[in-house]
Amino acid sequence: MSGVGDKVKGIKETSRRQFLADGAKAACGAALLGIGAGFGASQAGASSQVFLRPPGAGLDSDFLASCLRCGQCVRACPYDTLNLAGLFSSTATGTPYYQPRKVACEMCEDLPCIKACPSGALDPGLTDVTKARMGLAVLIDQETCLNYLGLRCGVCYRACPQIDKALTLDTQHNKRSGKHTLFLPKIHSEHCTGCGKCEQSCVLETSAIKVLPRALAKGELGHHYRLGWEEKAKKGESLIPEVLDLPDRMPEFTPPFLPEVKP
Amino acid sequence: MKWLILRRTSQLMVLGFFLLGPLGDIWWISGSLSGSLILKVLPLTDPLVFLQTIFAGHPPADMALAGALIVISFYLLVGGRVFCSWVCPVNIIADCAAWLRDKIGIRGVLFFSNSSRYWLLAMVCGLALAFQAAVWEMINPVTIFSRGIIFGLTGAVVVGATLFFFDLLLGKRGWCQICPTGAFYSLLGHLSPLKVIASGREQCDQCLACYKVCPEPQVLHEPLQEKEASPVILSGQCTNCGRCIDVCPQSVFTFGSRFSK
Amino acid sequence: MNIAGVVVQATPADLTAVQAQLEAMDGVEVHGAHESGRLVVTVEGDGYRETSDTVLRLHQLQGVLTASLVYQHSEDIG
Amino acid sequence: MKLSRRTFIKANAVAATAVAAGISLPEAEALAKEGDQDIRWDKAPCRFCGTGCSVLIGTKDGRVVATQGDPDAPVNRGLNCIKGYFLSKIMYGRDRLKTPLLRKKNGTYDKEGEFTPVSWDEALDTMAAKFKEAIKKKGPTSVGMFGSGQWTVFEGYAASKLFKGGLRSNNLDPNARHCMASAVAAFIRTFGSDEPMGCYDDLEHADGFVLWGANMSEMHPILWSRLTDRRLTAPHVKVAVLSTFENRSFELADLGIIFKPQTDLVILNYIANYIIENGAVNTDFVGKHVRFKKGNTDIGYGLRPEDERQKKAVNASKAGGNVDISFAEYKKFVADYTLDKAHEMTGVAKEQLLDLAKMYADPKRRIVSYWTMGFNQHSRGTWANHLVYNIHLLTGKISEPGNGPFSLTGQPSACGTAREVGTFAHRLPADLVVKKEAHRDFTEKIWKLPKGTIPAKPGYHAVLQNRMLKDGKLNAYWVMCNNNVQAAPNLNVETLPGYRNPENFIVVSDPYPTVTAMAADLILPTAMWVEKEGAYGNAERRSQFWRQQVDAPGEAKTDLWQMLEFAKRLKVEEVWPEELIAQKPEYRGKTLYDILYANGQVNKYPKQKIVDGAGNEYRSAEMDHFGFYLHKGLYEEYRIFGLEGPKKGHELGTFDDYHRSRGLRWPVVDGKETLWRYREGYDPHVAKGSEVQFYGNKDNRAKIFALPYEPPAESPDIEYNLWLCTGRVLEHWHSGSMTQRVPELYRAVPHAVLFMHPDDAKERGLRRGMSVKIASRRGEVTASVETRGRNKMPKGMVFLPWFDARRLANKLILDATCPISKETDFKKCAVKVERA
Repeated sequence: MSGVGDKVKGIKETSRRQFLADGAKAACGAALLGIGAGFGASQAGASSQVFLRPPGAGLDSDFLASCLRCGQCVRACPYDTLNLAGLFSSTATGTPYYQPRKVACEMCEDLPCIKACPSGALDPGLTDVTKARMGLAVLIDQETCLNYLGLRCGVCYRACPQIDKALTLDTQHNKRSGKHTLFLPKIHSEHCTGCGKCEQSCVLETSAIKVLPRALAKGELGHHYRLGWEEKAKKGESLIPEVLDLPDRMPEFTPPFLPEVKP
Repeated sequence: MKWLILRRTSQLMVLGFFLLGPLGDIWWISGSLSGSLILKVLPLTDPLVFLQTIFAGHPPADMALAGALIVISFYLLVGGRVFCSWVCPVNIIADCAAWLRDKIGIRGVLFFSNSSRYWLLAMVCGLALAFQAAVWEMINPVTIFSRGIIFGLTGAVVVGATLFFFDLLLGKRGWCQICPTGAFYSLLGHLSPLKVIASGREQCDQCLACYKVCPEPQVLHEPLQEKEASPVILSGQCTNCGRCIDVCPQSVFTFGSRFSK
Repeated sequence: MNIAGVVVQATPADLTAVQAQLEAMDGVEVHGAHESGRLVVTVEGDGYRETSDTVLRLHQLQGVLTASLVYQHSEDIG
Repeated sequence: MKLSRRTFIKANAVAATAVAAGISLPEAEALAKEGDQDIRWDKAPCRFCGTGCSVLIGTKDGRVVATQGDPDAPVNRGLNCIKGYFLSKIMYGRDRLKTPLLRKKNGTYDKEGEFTPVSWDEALDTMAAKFKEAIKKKGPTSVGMFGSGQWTVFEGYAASKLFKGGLRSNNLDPNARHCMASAVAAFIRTFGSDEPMGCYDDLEHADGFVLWGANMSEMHPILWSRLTDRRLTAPHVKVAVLSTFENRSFELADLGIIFKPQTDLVILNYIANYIIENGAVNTDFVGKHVRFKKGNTDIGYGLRPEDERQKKAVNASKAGGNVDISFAEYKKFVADYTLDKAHEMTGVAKEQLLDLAKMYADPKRRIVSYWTMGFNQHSRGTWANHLVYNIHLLTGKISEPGNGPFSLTGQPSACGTAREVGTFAHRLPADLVVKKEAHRDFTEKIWKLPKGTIPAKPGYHAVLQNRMLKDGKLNAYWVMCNNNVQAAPNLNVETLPGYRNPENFIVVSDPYPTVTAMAADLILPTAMWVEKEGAYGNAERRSQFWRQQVDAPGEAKTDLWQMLEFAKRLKVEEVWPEELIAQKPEYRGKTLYDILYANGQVNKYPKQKIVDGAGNEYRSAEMDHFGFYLHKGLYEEYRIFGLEGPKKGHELGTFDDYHRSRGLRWPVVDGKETLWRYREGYDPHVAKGSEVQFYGNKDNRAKIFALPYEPPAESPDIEYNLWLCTGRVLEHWHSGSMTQRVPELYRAVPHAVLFMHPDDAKERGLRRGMSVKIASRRGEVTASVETRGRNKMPKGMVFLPWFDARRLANKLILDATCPISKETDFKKCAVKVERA
């Protein structure tokens, strides 16, 4: 395969000039088509927040480079979670996706979708489904989330396959009722796979918890800042040991009318 | 008619096997023409799609590579564009459109030069390289149409209809003239041993029936008309469809080896 | 029961004429109008079909530029 | 009214359109906002668990269109769990039953016929004929009824009258038998009076909570929210959670204990031993208020008498027998339960056992023990209840704020209806029992019945009813307000055969076509919840009333209507012997309706306008139909039992007061509620200077029972090698007949899955999500395996929720009961699991 030119020598009538003219025409057409397709590609990338990829898909840019659009992962999915994007879908046509509000990923331990993928677009190195990062759940609306309103819902929490790891309930005193607790769902990105069971199970008309692509969902701490308490815990002692601290002077006897001060 | 019937049977059988799974829950083959697995063992990969992923910077995976090599080897053996005439479902549309076009006498408005398809092929690879994504697959009507049928997506109807009217109104077998998938297989076809041979060209009475039915009539000229040239239709653009064998009243054409004299 | 809210944009010059035409139609009520030519209209009907037919007819009126459906409610009563 | 709905929607349409057009139409906006204003709001208790949350019902155009938690309700302060959030939707499932359905072939009743719509007259006539036929052939013990802790107080009371006073059959039992019977038995045996001494205010006063087989986090969500708040706002508070597997309540546990099934009995005795050994006995309290008993042992498992396990048990027929013992003897009895032995038998770490014992022993720590089905559904359920009372009695931690044993109820009116109005086979209203002549006499007097009307022998309890149906001894049977085919143990062998026994006629009243309804011969479409006037009593003795908010759909009728109309079809001569009628010749020729309901007492209150504080008017379907205020009449007659009956401490407030209040905790005396019973100052019945009086017993003393550990009826073996525990999930209530019809709740938890330890799954070649067959000696069901998620199972144990009608967990359950309370052990049986 040394070049296109060699391979077309069969067309004898075509003069060199004619060939170049054809080439120019074809190139213009190709360029036009290409611009369209490229635009489509960037569009697909931009609106992918509603489309989640199967486990092991990695970044969408990599995925669009590697996916053959063969649909074998879709066929392998035992729960009909995965679909192939259609022609008018806002994600690249022929690529697999799922929408957790409809059918969430069941996180099969044996990862049949990855096993079915011939191209490596779904990373065969991913063998533990809990390490999959298909997206990140975000409690997107605290105003309607029943837990924030004080109701005892927690449906998302109990639906989470990584319960107590990816999704925990923070407890907080309910000031309004005075005697109840707010059980507030909190997502932990180091464990959340983005399977979307939370979004699927949310009992609201529109889910208050949604799975977003990680790039959209995740904040990033300034690279200069460290968390003092974590650093201390890591080291097991203060980062600056041997610091002088003088005792506070206290009265030897605390009169009963003064509150006792604990040093 | 023999080869035409065989060809249609082959095209429909390929689709039929793919549909056995979703419709009959018999999973002899899963996936689509872009990539599939037969009997859970044998991988097949569309080599052009595979090539795009390589250009897009994705290191080849064993399975996909094996699938592509199997497909390439097969078509090297039986003729590259055998895919076009024996497998590709777009061919059915193209044939229908061409037939209707002749029937109602529509004259084409678009003519593509034979080199267009190679330029487009180059562009497909270039796009993958430039955008680092299999960009062509977003609009590739061949894969969209076949996948659409197999997965029951509405896109199949839209693409199918578009191709049909494109071929009907704008240019005879217009799409197949420029299809990069066809172009890719044409390249393979240059090397394949199985060829159509105008072995009886002495009997040719210039009725032009073969030109009329041939999807790539430019390939016929040299072997048929130029006595000093080989009677073997060597061009990779020949799809080995066998229509010329079917229609020639003088039985000029036969299938044979490119090395036959 | 089916109720639709429609914004009708008339050419300002025809505003009064359009309003009169609208008011003459069955199940159509005009709730407000603005000199720019916009009218707030509700269309009521028993069935979905009937309501949508009426909404479509709004387009055909002399002096109407567009009619856009902004609210739609339907429910079974009784 | 329809016009106003139309106007409202139109106003919304105008407002939305005006916004889009950029035109300001202030009137329309105001009108649209006012839309909510023609919603009528009134109060009602939630109809799910026993917590008794109060909700406000928004009604418009004869339909409940909105609900909200009542922000002023003391229990829930405007909050609900997720089931309560969807309360209004339970009435509007698509398959509501709207007409009576009778099995017919060729136009006549046939046991093997198809369900055919019939008129109420035909339905009730057929039914009355079948009941009369049974009584004529085999006497009153051949008829019976299975009722409910979801019945309203009025319904339970009317049923009690109908069967015990009218049909003269004590074969009336509620589904609370599956739920609360063990708590009931132990309350009565220990304190001489049913129901907890404390109340929910304990939640804000305790320094420690111990959950014994109660997954409050899921089953009593709003109480759990309060318990958690106490733990959060008072850091010294400790929470111990005991279970046979790790459930959601372990989230909060300072001390989370997983013990081997059945060995809770060991832990409880160990704690008693620790308290005695370490001098933590409140000797003053024990000396004044407690006495000691030793209960019979080897009491069998409530199985059929032919069962080997039953034949072997020495005291199978004397399960409740006991003798007096001294403290010294009790001390010696529990001395056997050492830390080493407890650790060995229970599999619980010694430090954990010690920590738990110390919590109880610490005199400064106020402790509430909570339990539900882990204790009650137990082949030694009554014992387990006794053993926790023992601990509270030994330490005197009882009947005061923050201290006490508290049995939580699973049903909205397990207390108010099932227990208080006497729907159990052995009970009469207000803690009276059929066995005692004085109690029967009193009841007959109030009910204006001749002496001897009420039989002295307790009727068939829930499990026995099914056995008797199967054996053909119970032939006309009415199931109302429950789904027993999905609940009762050993479905295939002991329950379904009785329903389909050709000798029997089975009637099921239900709003929906449950599996029980489908197993019946006659289905009566029934009004539910706020489609009728009602009253529930929650776990803290709080009775809450509500008014009828909407009408039932189609021809559906209330349970009360059904019972009274049925009674109209029974002539006294057809059901009573001549000698009884001879005592009251004025009853001759009358119907049971006349005798029981139109008795001058129940029909005392004429038709009246029912109006709330805001002036809204309400309907009472029964008042319209029968011509008098039935609910008020039934209630005021029932109230006499509490005011004048032989058992004190059951005083209830007036009918009108309850309708005005957000519920009152009985005894209601001198216009005051009672928060802690038996304690001077809190309880009006405790004499001055006595501190504590357990006045349910004649000597005012509570009883401590010496009771040992005994093994369960069935344990895993080589073939059936796993423990099965059944239970609930937060999202669904009981058999799911209501919550599974709420689309959102269905989506949240569509199927019951089998929770299993990952290693157990792996050993059997199973993966998460795989479909498996769970088989016991009695039947099998198919479900998919879950190795992750809300319940973490220990090895050797699996958990299957029972809400899913497609996976009838009760097929697997052995019909072994606590021999004293007759409550089935739904928490333990042996199963095997293999790939389906």
